[in-house]
Amino acid sequence: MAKPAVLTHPESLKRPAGPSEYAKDPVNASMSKAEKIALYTKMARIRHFEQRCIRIYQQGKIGGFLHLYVGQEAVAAGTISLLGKHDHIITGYRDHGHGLMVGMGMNECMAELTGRVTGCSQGKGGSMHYFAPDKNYWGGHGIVGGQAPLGTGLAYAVKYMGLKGSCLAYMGDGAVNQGAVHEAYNLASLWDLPMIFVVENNGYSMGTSQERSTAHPGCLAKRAEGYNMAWDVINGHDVYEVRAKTALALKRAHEESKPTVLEIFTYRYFGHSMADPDKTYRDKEEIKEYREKKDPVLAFEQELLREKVLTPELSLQINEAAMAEADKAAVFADESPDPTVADITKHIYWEEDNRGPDTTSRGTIIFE
Amino acid sequence: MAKPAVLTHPESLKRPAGPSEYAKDPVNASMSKAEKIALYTKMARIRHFEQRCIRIYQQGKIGGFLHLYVGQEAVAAGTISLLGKHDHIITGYRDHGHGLMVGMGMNECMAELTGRVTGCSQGKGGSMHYFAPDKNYWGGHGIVGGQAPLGTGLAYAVKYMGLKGSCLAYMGDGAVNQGAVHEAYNLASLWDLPMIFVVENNGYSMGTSQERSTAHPGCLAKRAEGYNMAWDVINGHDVYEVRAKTALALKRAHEESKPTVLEIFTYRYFGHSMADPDKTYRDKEEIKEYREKKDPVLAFEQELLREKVLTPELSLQINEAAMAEADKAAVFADESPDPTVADITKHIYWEEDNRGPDTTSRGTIIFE
Amino acid sequence: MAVISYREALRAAMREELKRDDKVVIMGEEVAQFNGAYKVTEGLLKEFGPKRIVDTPISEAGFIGLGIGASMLGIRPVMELMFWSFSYVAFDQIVNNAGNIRYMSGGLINCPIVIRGPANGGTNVGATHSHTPEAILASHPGIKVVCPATPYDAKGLLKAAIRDNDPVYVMENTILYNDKGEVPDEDYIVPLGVADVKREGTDLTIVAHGRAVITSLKAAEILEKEHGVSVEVVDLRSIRPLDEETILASVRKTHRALLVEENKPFCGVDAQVAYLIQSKAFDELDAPIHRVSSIDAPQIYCKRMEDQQLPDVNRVVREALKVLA
Amino acid sequence: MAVISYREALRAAMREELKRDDKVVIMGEEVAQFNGAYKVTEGLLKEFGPKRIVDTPISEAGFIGLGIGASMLGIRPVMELMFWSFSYVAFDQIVNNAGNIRYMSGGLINCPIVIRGPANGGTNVGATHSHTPEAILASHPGIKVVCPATPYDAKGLLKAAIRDNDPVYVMENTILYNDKGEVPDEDYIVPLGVADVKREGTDLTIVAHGRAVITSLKAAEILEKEHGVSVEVVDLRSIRPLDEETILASVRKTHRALLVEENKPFCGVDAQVAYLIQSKAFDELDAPIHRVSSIDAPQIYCKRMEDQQLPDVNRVVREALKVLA
Ligand SMILES: Cc1ncc(C[n+]2csc(CCOP(=O)(O)OP(=O)(O)O)c2C)c(N)n1
Ligand SMILES: Cc1ncc(C[n+]2csc(CCOP(=O)(O)OP(=O)(O)O)c2C)c(N)n1
Ligand SMILES: [Mg+2]
Ligand SMILES: [Mg+2]
Repeated sequence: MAKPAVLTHPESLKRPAGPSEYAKDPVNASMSKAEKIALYTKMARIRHFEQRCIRIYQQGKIGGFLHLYVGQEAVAAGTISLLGKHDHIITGYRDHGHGLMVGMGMNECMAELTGRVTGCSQGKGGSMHYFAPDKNYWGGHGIVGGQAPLGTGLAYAVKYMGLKGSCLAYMGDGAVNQGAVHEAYNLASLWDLPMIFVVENNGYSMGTSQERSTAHPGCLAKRAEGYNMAWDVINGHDVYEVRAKTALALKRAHEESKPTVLEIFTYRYFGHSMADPDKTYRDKEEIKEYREKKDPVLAFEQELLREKVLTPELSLQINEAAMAEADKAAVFADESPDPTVADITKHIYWEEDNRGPDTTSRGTIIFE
Repeated sequence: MAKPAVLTHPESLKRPAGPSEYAKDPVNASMSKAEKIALYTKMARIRHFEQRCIRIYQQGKIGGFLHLYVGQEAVAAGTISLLGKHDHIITGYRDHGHGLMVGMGMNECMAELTGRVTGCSQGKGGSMHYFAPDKNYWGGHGIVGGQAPLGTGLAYAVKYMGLKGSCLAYMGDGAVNQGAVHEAYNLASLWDLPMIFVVENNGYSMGTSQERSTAHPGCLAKRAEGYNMAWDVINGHDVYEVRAKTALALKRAHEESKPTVLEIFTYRYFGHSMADPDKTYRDKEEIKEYREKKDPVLAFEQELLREKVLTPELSLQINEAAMAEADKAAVFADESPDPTVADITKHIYWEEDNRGPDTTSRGTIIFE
Repeated sequence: MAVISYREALRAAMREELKRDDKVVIMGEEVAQFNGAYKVTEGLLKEFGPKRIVDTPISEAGFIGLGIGASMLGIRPVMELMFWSFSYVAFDQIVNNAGNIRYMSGGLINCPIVIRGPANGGTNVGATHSHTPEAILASHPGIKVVCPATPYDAKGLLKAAIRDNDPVYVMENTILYNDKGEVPDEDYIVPLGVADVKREGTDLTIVAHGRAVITSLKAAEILEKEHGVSVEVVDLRSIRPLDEETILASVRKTHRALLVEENKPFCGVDAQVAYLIQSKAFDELDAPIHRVSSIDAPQIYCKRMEDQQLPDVNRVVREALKVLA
Repeated sequence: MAVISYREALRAAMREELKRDDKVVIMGEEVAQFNGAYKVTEGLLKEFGPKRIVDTPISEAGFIGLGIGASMLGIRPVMELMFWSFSYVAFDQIVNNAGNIRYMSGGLINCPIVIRGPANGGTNVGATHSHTPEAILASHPGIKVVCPATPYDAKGLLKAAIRDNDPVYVMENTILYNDKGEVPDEDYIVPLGVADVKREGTDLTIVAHGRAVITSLKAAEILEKEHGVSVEVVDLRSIRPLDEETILASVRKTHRALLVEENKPFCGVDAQVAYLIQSKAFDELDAPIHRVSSIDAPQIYCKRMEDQQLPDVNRVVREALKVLA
């Protein structure tokens, strides 16, 4: 069997960004000016939030991991901008972008990074573990691939309750080789669940290029065929394309209760995490090319300038506001208190956190 | 995406067995008369061994699981008959047929079932855990799918040592949904290992028909495409076909060091294990049809009678000898001693079993 | 009070909770159409239909992860593991997802999931199918573990588990499935974290859980009759939460303790119980605490030897006499 | 003797064994081209090439299963887990395949595999990345577990592990990677199952393993200087096999014991050690055994609180004074 041409990170992705072919797609054409500006604003906010995080990390205020989303903004932005009341999301540890997109505040996000009690997870989760269940955001998961079955369960619950909804589970290109992902694919297809697996293919899992980690027939999404599941590949540098193709998968989920695998080609500008010296596995040139020619935030800005939705002044204003917001969040994080030693043993068990006359559980549950 | 026609257990498999299309395939045509008779003899021995086990089980001499291979003989027989010095095999818990095929004696196999110290695993493994590493047989594994990565490791070792060999890992149709299998597929293909995954598709995993357990694009083997891996489907009622198609996969392993997934359609006549009342999930009629029209042992007998390799007298003699051998093995098992209480704590650690002046490990390793 | 089997008690618990709460879903391999590998769920598919009683593929990581995900949205899955041994292929889901997500989300999420199934040796199925992971799971804060020994406790603990808003892992024992006992007709639960003094006595405390309770009760009988020793048998029932008070109260009375479990000895539940006793009742002890566990080897297949490997009545009696010496 | 870091000691062990035996293969995520997530394997790819130093996909169950399979045919894989926490997605392989296959085959097979990597909290990475599974793995007969605390022990234990014909799981600690210590230039091993008295003393025995040894040594210093107490610190080094004799000998001398580990308390290694001491040296004890473990919660993210959650010098001193009271 001949090896088919490798489709991942096709050369075409690197061409200078021109006007989007997908601008006229109904889901994009139907957007109001305000909606377009709001979407751009969200992308810019992710970009500036992440860049502000770098400084905090460099100041030594984060000791653990910090995985940045810079370069991948259009993926979270495009997909999440389409979601409704009964659509849920879940992702891996590169989870800031998704959090900001569902509407989490920069303050709670920044404070979580530095382990403050004002953080979204009260300083208990950290960078990899953002959660906002009130906004249908179920985290933030540190074990590669672990979110896939959980997300499939969210889709199952939505269907069980008879709601017209879905779940999107995001993962990286390296994650597709975890057994749990494969088991989730089979369950989602076998049980006709309203599920969308989004493979954010940024070309690398840590220092391993996608070709070194994964045997595939041209692209990763095509594995879906083995489960009789629909799939598509998407240029993740064009937020309009992300929206157009995700909309089809959402329709399949909402109307047919069928799952889809979407592989979205994207790129991360920084190392895997801030701890990654980023010297062994890719050229600085490659990063430069993506940054200069395919940047999803700049591309969308250009698009909106061409559409006359945005003016250079408005764009500047949006970006400055986002930077200012991130600065304020950094101050908020700095000024927020830590959890206390007593807090260490809270939030382990619901029943302990909610003890009342009805609580039946007794005995020692925290040991010394 | 339209659901393709289901290929598994195609109707064609149920047609009365006629002369094999694969008799003229070089790997079959080149067999000597003696080799053909030997192959038939091995299939008959598996059949009679298994049927003798039923009695032992019914006599209450086996308390645990007993998974019979009756109906599936051509799979182990066809594939294993092709193997050479550096070809290894590993399988799940339905492992008697493979054991007899690699040349294990009925005595040690029978004695293992009743937990005797004369058993192949000294009464420590039981029905699900036959081993004969001296015959390249690495077991007998009780955790569904667990053998897939192990087998991939055997193939890796063969390649590492520069030998022209392979590993065949057998699993059921239900096993393909374990994450470990998927991870093994990717590794085998990514690293070009001389590996053959044999899916013995008998239509059911316990009481679950294959359609209820697995989403697939027409057949299970096709999932191989997602890993850029070769695959084939085989009528497992025809030992000649099994040999012909397995030979191609072996060639691919030996000459190109590439993996293959083979899905072999077969059928089990008895319940999942002897504990399965076999009443909820399939018709007695279905079993009858397979038994009468597609029996792999009878089909091969017919084939060899047609080829004048076998005579009815010789066949009778072979079958009687196999039954007598099984009877003797049952007596052997009955008369063999149990392991002792002291044996319980042997064979846990190599270093403890082989203590000598060079042993460096000290301290307490077995606790009270 | 009806006399029913441990199996029937478990089934009754599920039936009642399925009726009480339409968010309860039974899920696992062969639980529906096949009526359960050990027939615990027999008849439930017929009564409740395929939406509530769901057969899964052989994908423990997948379907348990799915159940946990569904539980975050308020579904109350009661998952059957055909054997708790198979938890090892879903260990990440069982520990990290169910056990840690509440913590890592700062209390925003909870997982009201139950996982149940047999966790025992003694059935002649070999090492990979005979794991008893109560200690290793309970060692992770965030997780609750119970091990019922009688039909009454099986029903009451399972019902409590299903209503509990945290992950509760119920470890059953195939050898007990046919054991019969009295079970009230009225609705009741056995709260988690409450041990049960299954037999009162004054000379020696035996602490046990799961089938070791039954073995210990038989041993206590013999010790009474043949050796004139009055033995108190404390059934832990719940491993985490653990009823430390009942254990300590008994030891303060008898001043001697023997700990019996079917687990392997190294870091078993009784290592923790031994530590507890010596730490909180040091001066009360008249003799060192002894333990009886399974002989420390992977589970042997040979049934006769496996019966020796597990704690049996003789071994418990022998060890009890040592503690009393 | 050269003074090198714990990281360099581990690397040196691998280098020497790679040279000594061409069946030794280093395998894991990012071990080759990336030079190791924690740079333990730095330079090995360059020196030994891609056949001996192998990068894997993120498929722990797959590649560890593969390593175990290869080990059955005589390859000696030294597998890196980026974190021991990730063992939870390969738990079946690590326990059932590596730990049980020898037994279930009646001694026909052995698995000379090493799995190594960090198993510790204290690095601000949250609950799922901070598991310390030494107790839960060592509770399975068939498995060996070691936890080096110093560069000397790290090198000697890893070399012994690689030469051992059973599965040996080496649990390192990222916080120790930069710690320096004297390491002989000559070939040596530290045998498994031999504890090390890292400090001699007469009033109190502290038993510890892993980084808790370092913490305990600092506490011993303070106890000596500020409280005039002479503390003996026993470093277990090896969890299974366990050097019971050295523990008992020390307790027989000091009559008081404090057990320190970074594990969570429930059924931790020290529960077993506590049972051992009370069982074999009951009459020698002048006070109940105390334990210091991590505060019993999933690992908290906030670094300042995580430092409190782990046993620190103050807590060890405080608890030691209680044992001495
Ligand atoms: C089970 C498991 N194995 C390994 C890791 C360590 N790890 C964290 S992220 C990562 C790379 C993942 O790459 P990819 O899936 O492509 O996502 P990306 O980082 O590119 O977004 C690895 C190996 C982990 N967290 N979990
Ligand atoms: C991980 C795991 N889950 C469940 C089981 C219980 N179990 C043993 S065999 C089996 C069915 C397997 O069916 P299949 O793979 O089709 O093989 P067959 O029995 O048909 O040969 C199940 C569910 C197990 N042994 N291991
Ligand atoms: Mg990636
Ligand atoms: Mg089958």
